[in-house]
Amino acid sequence: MTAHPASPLRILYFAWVREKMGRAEETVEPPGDVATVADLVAWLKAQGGEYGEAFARPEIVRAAIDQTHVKPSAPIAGAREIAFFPPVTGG
Amino acid sequence: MTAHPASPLRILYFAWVREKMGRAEETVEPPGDVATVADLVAWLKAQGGEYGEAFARPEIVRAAIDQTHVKPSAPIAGAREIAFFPPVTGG
Amino acid sequence: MSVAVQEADFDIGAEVARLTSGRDDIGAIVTFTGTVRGQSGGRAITDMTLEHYPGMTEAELERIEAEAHRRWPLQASRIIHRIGRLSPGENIVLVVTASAHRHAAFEAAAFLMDYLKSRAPFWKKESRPDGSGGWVDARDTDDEAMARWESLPAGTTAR
Amino acid sequence: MSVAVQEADFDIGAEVARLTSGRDDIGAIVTFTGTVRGQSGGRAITDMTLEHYPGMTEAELERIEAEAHRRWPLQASRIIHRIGRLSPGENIVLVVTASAHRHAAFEAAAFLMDYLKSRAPFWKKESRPDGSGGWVDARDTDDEAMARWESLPAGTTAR
Repeated sequence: MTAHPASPLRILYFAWVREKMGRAEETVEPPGDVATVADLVAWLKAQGGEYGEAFARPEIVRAAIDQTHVKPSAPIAGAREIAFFPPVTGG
Repeated sequence: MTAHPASPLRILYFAWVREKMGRAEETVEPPGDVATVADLVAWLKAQGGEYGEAFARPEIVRAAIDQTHVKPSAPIAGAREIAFFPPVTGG
Repeated sequence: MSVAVQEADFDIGAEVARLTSGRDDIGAIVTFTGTVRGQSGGRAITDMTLEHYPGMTEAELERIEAEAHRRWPLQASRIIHRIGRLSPGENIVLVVTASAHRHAAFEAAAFLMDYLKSRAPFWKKESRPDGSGGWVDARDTDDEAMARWESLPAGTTAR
Repeated sequence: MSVAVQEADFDIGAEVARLTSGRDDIGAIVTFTGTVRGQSGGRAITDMTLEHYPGMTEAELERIEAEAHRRWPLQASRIIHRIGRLSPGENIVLVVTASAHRHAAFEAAAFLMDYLKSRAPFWKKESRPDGSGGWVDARDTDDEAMARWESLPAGTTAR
């Protein structure tokens, strides 16, 4: 992982991820070694509390960077907003 | 063919068969040896005039007996109405 | 289930509302509306006239509607086919199918339209701007579309 | 082409009229309407609530609508998806596709619905009469329906 300076990151939560978090969005400042979506999820989960609840099973949480679906391996450098949500369930 | 007494038969015409005939329906009295739809078509065609026009190519005229599609070999005994029309062209 | 052959136009929204209002067992409603195009076979038409076989046409539509209900779990359906003279842009035919699930509604509507286009007792005459025109010949492609359904046992789907 | 994500209900007839009025190059219009059923998985529901991702959801709907236009010769289309709390019998989603030919209209509408049911960023919560309920799990069958289209090169059909 490339170490780069921590920068504020806007995170959005939807559906039960939002409910477990108790909020729809927030700004976090992950350390510089958090380089991918998977890194970010692991770092958030390690905060415990509501984070531990929302990310208890990271494999069922989906992510989007700047409104595009991404895989856990996607790098987060340059992201304006990252969203976490359950698998979509249509209309 | 079974010989049976001639009896009045109601005939309906649709689309270009109707236009060639110049009428939408009529009652005819075919001779007793006219037993099938094909017999009836041959007998009508032999009348010449508008019949010759309408049934010039019997293979492209379809028939229904009492509002059910039938093949040329269908017997006409007991029919209340026989209709002749082109292949259907939908809506 | 109901069918109508009529000169009058129809109202898609009103027909859907009539089938579905007050019901909560329907999850999927498909409508198909066929309209008169301004050209046919690459040549402009000024209008078309549809003729039917009163009595037989309605009976055939009821028969094929019942067949659709045998093949798919439909909660409701409606077929309206117009006759008489129709101008480009006007409605010709409406099929509505309602089911608990979308694939049944889609497939039943496509099945009914394939039938209506190929086998229902309607005859179509077109008029052209130069005064020519005439009765439209049956199209093999429509008949092939219908034959596809007939090769399948009832209850299976064509997809 | 246009999409809307809104709390307000929609009017099927008005949406069709908006796409087709004054045009004579359309021959076939298909609408799909999805409605809330009074039960889900065999158990009664009192209402459901739909959540979306503002911005992303609209962009995804526009992307899939453009994909439908690439795959089929469509003259016009419309997607409306409601959000918020909806009761049994209420409308959820409307897809309208218009083409010169019926098979394109049918298939494009089915394609759009398979996408909307499996991939569009909407989340559904159901409430039951006993006060229970919760977020609905993703259904594999919907995802399989969508995967069927993805295995086909653009321009071919699934039928």
